[in-house]
Amino acid sequence: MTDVAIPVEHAPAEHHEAGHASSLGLSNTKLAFWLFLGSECLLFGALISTYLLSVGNFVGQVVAGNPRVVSTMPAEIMNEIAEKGTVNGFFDIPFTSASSFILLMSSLTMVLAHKAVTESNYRASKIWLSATALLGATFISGQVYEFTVFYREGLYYDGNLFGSAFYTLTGFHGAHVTIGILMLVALLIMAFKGKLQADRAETVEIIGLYWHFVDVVWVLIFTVVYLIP
Amino acid sequence: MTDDAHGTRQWAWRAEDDPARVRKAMPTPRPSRQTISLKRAGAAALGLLLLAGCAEDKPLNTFEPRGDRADGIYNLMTPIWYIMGLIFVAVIGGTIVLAIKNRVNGDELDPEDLPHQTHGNTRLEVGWTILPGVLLAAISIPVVANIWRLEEKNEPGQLDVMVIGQQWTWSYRYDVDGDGFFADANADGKVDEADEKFPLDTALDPDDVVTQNEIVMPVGQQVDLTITSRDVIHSFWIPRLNGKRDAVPGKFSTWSLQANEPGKYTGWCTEFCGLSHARMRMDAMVLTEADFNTWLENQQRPAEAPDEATDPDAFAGRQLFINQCVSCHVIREEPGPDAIPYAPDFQANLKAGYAPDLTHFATRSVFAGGIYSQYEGRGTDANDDALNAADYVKLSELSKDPQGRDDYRWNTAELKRWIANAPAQKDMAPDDLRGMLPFPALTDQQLDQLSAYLATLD
Amino acid sequence: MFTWGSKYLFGVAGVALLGAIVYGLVTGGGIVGVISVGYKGGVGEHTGYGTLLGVAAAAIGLGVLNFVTRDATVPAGEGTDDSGGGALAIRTPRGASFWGPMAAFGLASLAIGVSVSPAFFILGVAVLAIVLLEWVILAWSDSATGDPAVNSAIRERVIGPLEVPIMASLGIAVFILGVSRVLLAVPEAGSVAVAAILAAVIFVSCIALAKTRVSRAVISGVIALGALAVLAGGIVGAVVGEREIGHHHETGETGTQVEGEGE
Amino acid sequence: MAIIDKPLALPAGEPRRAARPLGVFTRPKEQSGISAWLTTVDHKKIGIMYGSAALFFLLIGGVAALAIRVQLATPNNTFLSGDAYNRMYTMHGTVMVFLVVMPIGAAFANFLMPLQVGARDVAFPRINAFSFWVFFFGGLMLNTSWFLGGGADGGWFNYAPNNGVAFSPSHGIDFWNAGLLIAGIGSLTGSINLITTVLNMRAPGMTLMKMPVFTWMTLVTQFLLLFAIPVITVAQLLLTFDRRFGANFFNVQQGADPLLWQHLFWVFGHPEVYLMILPAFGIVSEIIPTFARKPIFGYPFMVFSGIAIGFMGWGVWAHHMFVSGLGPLSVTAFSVATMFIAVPTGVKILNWMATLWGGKLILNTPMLFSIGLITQFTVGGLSGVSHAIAPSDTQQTDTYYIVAHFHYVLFGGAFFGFVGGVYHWFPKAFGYKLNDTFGKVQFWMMVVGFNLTFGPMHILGLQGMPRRMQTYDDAMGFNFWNLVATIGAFILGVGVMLLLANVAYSYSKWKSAGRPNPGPDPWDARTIEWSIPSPAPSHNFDTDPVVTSLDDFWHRKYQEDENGVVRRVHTGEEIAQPGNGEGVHLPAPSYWPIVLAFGIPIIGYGIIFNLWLCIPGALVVIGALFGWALEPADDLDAPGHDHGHDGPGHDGSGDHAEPELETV
Amino acid sequence: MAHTAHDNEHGAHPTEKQYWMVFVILVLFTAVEVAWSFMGFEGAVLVVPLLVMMTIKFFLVAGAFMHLYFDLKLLNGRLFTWAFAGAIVLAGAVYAAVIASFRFNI
Ligand code: HEA
Ligand code: HEA
Ligand code: HEC
Ligand code: CUA
Ligand SMILES: [Cu+2]
Repeated sequence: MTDVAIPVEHAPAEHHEAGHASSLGLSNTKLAFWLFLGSECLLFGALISTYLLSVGNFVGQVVAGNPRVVSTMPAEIMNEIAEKGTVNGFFDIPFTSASSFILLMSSLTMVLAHKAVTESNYRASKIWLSATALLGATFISGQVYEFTVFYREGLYYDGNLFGSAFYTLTGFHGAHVTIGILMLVALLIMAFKGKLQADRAETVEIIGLYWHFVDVVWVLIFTVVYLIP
Repeated sequence: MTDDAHGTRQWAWRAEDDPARVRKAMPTPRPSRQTISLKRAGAAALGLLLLAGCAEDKPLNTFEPRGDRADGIYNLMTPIWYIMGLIFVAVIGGTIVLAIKNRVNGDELDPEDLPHQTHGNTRLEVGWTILPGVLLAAISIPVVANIWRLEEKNEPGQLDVMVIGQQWTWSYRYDVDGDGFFADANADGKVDEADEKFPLDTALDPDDVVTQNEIVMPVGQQVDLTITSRDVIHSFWIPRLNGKRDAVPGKFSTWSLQANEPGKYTGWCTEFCGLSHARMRMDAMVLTEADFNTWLENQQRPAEAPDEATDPDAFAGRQLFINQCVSCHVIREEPGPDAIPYAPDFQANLKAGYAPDLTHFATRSVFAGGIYSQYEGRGTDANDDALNAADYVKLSELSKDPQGRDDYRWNTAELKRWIANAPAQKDMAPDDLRGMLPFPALTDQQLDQLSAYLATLD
Repeated sequence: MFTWGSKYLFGVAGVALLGAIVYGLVTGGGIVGVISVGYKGGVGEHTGYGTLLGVAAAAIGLGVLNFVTRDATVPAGEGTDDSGGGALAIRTPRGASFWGPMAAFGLASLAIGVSVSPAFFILGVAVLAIVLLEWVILAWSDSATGDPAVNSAIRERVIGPLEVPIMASLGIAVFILGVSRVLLAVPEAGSVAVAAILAAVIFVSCIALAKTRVSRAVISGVIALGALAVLAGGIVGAVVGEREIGHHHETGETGTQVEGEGE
Repeated sequence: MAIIDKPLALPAGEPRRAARPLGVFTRPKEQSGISAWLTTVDHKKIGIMYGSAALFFLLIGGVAALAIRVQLATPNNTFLSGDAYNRMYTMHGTVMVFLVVMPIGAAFANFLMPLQVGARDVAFPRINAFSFWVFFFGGLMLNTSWFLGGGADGGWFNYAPNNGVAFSPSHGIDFWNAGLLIAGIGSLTGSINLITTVLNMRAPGMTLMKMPVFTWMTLVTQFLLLFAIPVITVAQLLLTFDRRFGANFFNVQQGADPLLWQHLFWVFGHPEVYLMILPAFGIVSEIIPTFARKPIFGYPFMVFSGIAIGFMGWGVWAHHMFVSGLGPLSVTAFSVATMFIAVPTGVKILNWMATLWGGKLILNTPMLFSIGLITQFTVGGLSGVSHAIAPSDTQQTDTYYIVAHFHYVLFGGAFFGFVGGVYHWFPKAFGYKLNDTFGKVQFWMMVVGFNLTFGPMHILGLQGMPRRMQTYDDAMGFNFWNLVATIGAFILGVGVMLLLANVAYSYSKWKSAGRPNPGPDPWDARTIEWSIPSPAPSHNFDTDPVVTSLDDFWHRKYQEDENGVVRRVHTGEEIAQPGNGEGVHLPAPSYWPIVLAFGIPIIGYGIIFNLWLCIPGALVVIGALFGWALEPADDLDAPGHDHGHDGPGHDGSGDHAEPELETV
Repeated sequence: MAHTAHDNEHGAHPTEKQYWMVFVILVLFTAVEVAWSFMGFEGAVLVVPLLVMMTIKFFLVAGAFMHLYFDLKLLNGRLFTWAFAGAIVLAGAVYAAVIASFRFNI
């Protein structure tokens, strides 16, 4: 055991820097945000599991011909579900594929925006941020469209298990995207006020983290919900 | 041994105790109650050994197995209880001994006087990581075997019973004709796919049998159960015969019962299921093979309407029943224009979608979720060796025997109280379609008539 | 000098006028008729067109009134401050003037909504409510203290970041509403194309803008055009209505509900 | 996501902000009094508030417990109706778990952990305050259900479909949902905050393996929370959607599987039970070495077994569902997995015993409670292993044997540990010691009361008494032990209350003795929180402590001489910091956390009663968020922080925010 | 405001070109996924490649766009890398087990 001199006297301010700032080399905010995303993983995990189970049960009931499975949906669709044992026929895969590409593009523009900010290329960063927000908004427009179509086709939130599960899962994702867009636009406004300088690159990065996370969740939803029967 | 006060109602009829078994369950001499209360009651593992001692008047005691499944669990656990007891003694004893032995007086402590500063001992610690691991691995072998043993089923075609829980009573459907189904909605008597998948939605197969509250089974024989529920989750548990299994709506879980001796075995719903969870009981009535067959045959018979001339009360009761009760209850008479109409509108009247089938009401020994005795005085004293299993199939007959025992009389008082105002006897929410409605308008005489009618349903 | 108030009113007028023209056009009016207020040619659906035009007219009138009675005397009213320009600058802060057009937009949206689509109506109400709130805060902060510098600081603190999320959500709402109306109006295959093309346009034009050195003015123009296109598209889409979806509204056999299901 | 400018620098107008023209938009400045508590962001004050709130809820949960015991004292008792009884034990379980034991854990984590890692505060002080307030308001909201239509009546795990509107039409379960969802927000933000603090703000030299065991257990606990909270959140949201918006997730009629709820609940619920016990394990691991006067035996094993418990805790949830008809394969897997949790837990127990071994034990109150934990937890743990044996659990589950198990681990384990912790750290928090003799009396009363209450429940359970029974019949043979348990519960209740009595007693003693200071290090303790004055000054450490070893403080007091004999070279007083906070820059208090937290339950009420109510709630929330974002994390005008004296190390950029005190 | 972290990271992040490459790969995978789902395969032939591609996409986005590979390097403690991997596996396993227990019910 070596003796450590205890600096009893008042040593001003120095301690703010250096070793104390961050034991891991990640900033607090970023670390905290990663933790938050970890927690979100479990949230979406639970939602996706719920979706899979609920829709599986729904299909099971339709196939078995449970008279209690109230269907507001057209008979032909119900028959198709009963025959094929999957609800996937209900989806408009070409459209959701387009949505997937849109989100992927927005992820790219997001990293480019961050890159631009770190490189103090503020003109580009504004453009990329706008692009990201607009692409995100396009995605949400698509979701509004999709929901409207499904609703018109008789898939109600309180109608059956499929409706509840579908709207809940994709709705949660959509809400996340919307919050993301809000943050992006907020960033943009800051940028236009000239307040988004390179020293705030981390703010952009963190919002980017969020954005990519939402994208990743869509990657999962797209495959698990839409493509796999 | 018991100092329990005598209650006003009967809750338990026990199988005759087999002294040999009691001894088996009680490896050490039974300590007196003084010792028990003096002990730190937290001495759980030791306390367990005391359980058997107080067991005689404990109808739900898990330490008194009377069937092969319960035996299996009991035999699995006995050595494990001992191991636990040992660990318990070692850890708690050790800690207390260390605390007492190593204590010093804090006020006179010399700060220089330090004990030896060990930081740890890896070998030791690895040791006590591995040792419990090995112990548990060893224990887990018979445990796993037992888990699978509990799932073993009879060959198909033997006695199968569907156990259906609902708020707050149990019903049982017997697959008597052995077609593998418990139900048949179709007039043609054939079972189709939908019946198979949604057996609860359909009426009973005319060849099959339904009863309430008590599952009746032959001695020695394994009865396979299919357990489900009509509303919320319940749990089916007859501790002396087997552990429990939940009745989950929409799910059909399998389970089995087997009893070594005839008698009555008590159980209790053990999954919280709402207001009257505490009053949702069930029993297993184990009969000899012959008695069981008699019982089964009788159950397949339709109910007979009482004769107006010989039994005017019952006849009036039947009319009342048709007026007041058929919106929920079913009594299956020989089909015909005069038969009691099958008119239940279950979905509109009950969330569970079902009220007890009363066709053979008088053959049962309890009613209302097993909290009331149908024949007076049954077991008002828990130590009274009340119901002889052999009498079960003759209950109705015995009750009418003028020379017979007093405690085999029809329990009119309790039944009338129940019909007049069931929610007062048992917490229910009839306004919310859960439970039986009160009938405040029925006069005492009408209640007598209803009771008289129900007594004819043997 | 235009003040906040008259800017706002003129904004209302402009947007209402635009709305009237677009509305007139999509409801079957001829281009000349719409522009000439029905002098030559049809104006489409009368009620909506008339309402919007009325709004525009009222706004113009109020704006003129405001300009004449108030704007002209602003420096005088400021009195206490001898450095008139500075005070004026505080009175009409740079960033706040978009609340005028905003309110105008709200009104227009309300009007469109009355005649076309409840979504636009709700949007309009929301916008107006928000503008009102902002206005109150603005008014309060303008006179919070005697020190104009402090006042402007207060405004910065209270309103500045308040408007960020509000602007953001409104912008998004308009965009989403517009685009989704278009998607719903076109045929099924068309909506895939529309979504894909829209995204591609955004993506490619942003790449182009980022990689080339076009001037600010061009960018502003592009953005303005795009915004207009989305807005107009949305109105058109809403007016045209949704394409026929789920033509089997009567539910089929499986749809019969078992009574008493109400769990 | 704070979008914040640099602190507002007023361009004109002297004296600076004399008129507070911004009203609530200016920083609160109070240093004392009630508003200081309402606006504080000091982790120590927040910790104390967590503790006090938990005590308050303990009274509610305890009164409910006593009501249960009164009802069960005699057979066929009618003290409580069936409905009242169901609400009573549901609220008892819920309140005790979510509003008593969890927040006590949070109290210790908040108060102690930053001190133990040598930090100035937690990473995000305002979020910390928010976490507390949102927990507190959530808890209050849950308890307002008593007046607004009755508490929840579905049991604390609230199984579907009994939790649906069809079977529980009153609003109780809606309150349960809303209250716990809201409190959950607090747990989540709290966990992110505390993990960041542990990982990122340790004192120079404090590597992970030099962290005190308590800090380690806090870290594990917060990770459990971080991952467990979202799962229950989803379950409760689904239930809310079912109940309020007609969704079908648990609608069996529509083919839903009620087991989904059970899985979601227990995937959360089992980690939950470990996150209730681990802080207590941490506390005991600090107390025992201190009063045995030797280091904790096998520090790495203590740490890794804690981590192992945390990990394994995720793989055993279905042991609560052994009889639900999972299927034998699942049962086998979960049964075996559960049994093996005994291994890391056993390591902890045995290592504590090894620490006692050869020690010189000062058996004062904290130590007694620690020993109480070891012994009583072991009883609970052993009964836990007997449930883990699935066939045996088919006989035990949902009987009083389970009730005995979890009260032994929760009360006999966690709660005993916490009370010990209160005695131990009381002087650090309040500047005076609790009376030790009084404490010992309390300990023995609690031991006797506790074992009288819950010991008999083992017997009752194995004799077949189901839990959640409003009443039982005479003939069941449950009378005697139930009466014993009821008597025990009252003794236990008095025992618990003695804690408050002791606080009052010791305070008046201390006051009449002229408020003597107990000194920075009253116990000759080991970790660095004892190297600062008692009570801990608001800035914690005058200078960042530099840590070179585990139990750093102790190693500065005691060192080996040439002969290898450990000698005392300093007393604690000598080397403790004087508590001079001049020039230390602290995060400033703020109104916004409490305002924000206040808005959320309004939305909750809105969802229950009338959706329109959500609008004012949302307005409060949005307003508070803006206010928060607007407010610089730092108040340059706050009194007591003279910035003129910033040393040369400061970057002088005018940006005064400390790197570790972020803007959110 | 955290300059420290930023400085550390500087230069570690991918170049713009790399971002574009990742993007192109993602787009390609998505295209293949969609195409695959229209090929009329059934059962494992359909599902397994889709899941594999999904996983690859997942890690590409997390690794490259979210800088996970770089940030984890930054942490340069193996403990955290393992903890992170462990957490992902655990979360996946927990939900997989939930689903499996419904699906197979044995
Ligand atoms: C602090 C909370 C806490 C803790 C720490 C534990 C710890 C454990 N619990 Fe418990 N448990 C609860 C709280 C807790 N539990 C609650 C609240 C419930 C009921 C919920 C409800 O239904 O309402 C419950 C229910 C519960 C059940 C479900 C019972 C049922 O409903 O049917 C099971 C089943 O396996 C179980 C098992 C265990 C095990 C194996 C441990 C192990 O971690 C214990 C390990 C400890 C030891 C074993 C002792 C020390 C070890 C040694 C001395 C080494 C040597 C030992 C051996 C080799 C055996 N618990
Ligand atoms: C940390 C958790 C915790 C704690 C500390 C306790 C503490 C106590 N619990 Fe609790 N309990 C649970 C968690 C806890 N419980 C849970 C999770 C359940 C399951 C619920 C469910 O099934 O859904 C449960 C269920 C439960 C039951 C079973 C109910 C049933 O299944 O029907 C019983 C029955 O006796 C009980 C009793 C007690 C008692 C007597 C105390 C005592 O220790 C309380 C002591 C404290 C006080 C008494 C308060 C302090 C003093 C005063 C308020 C002043 C007044 C005092 C006097 C006048 C003496 N509890
Ligand atoms: C609203 C529906 C409803 C009506 C009407 C109704 N009952 Fe019931 N009845 C029930 C339900 C549900 C139960 C089971 C309650 C329980 O045990 O918890 C029951 C139980 C009984 C039992 C006990 C059955 C047993 O074996 O446990 C009897 C006897 C009985 N009812 C008689 C009657 C009579 C006589 C009438 C008419 C006067 C009547 N019921 C009207 C719903 C109804
Ligand atoms: Cu049925 Cu409890
Ligand atoms: Cu558990």
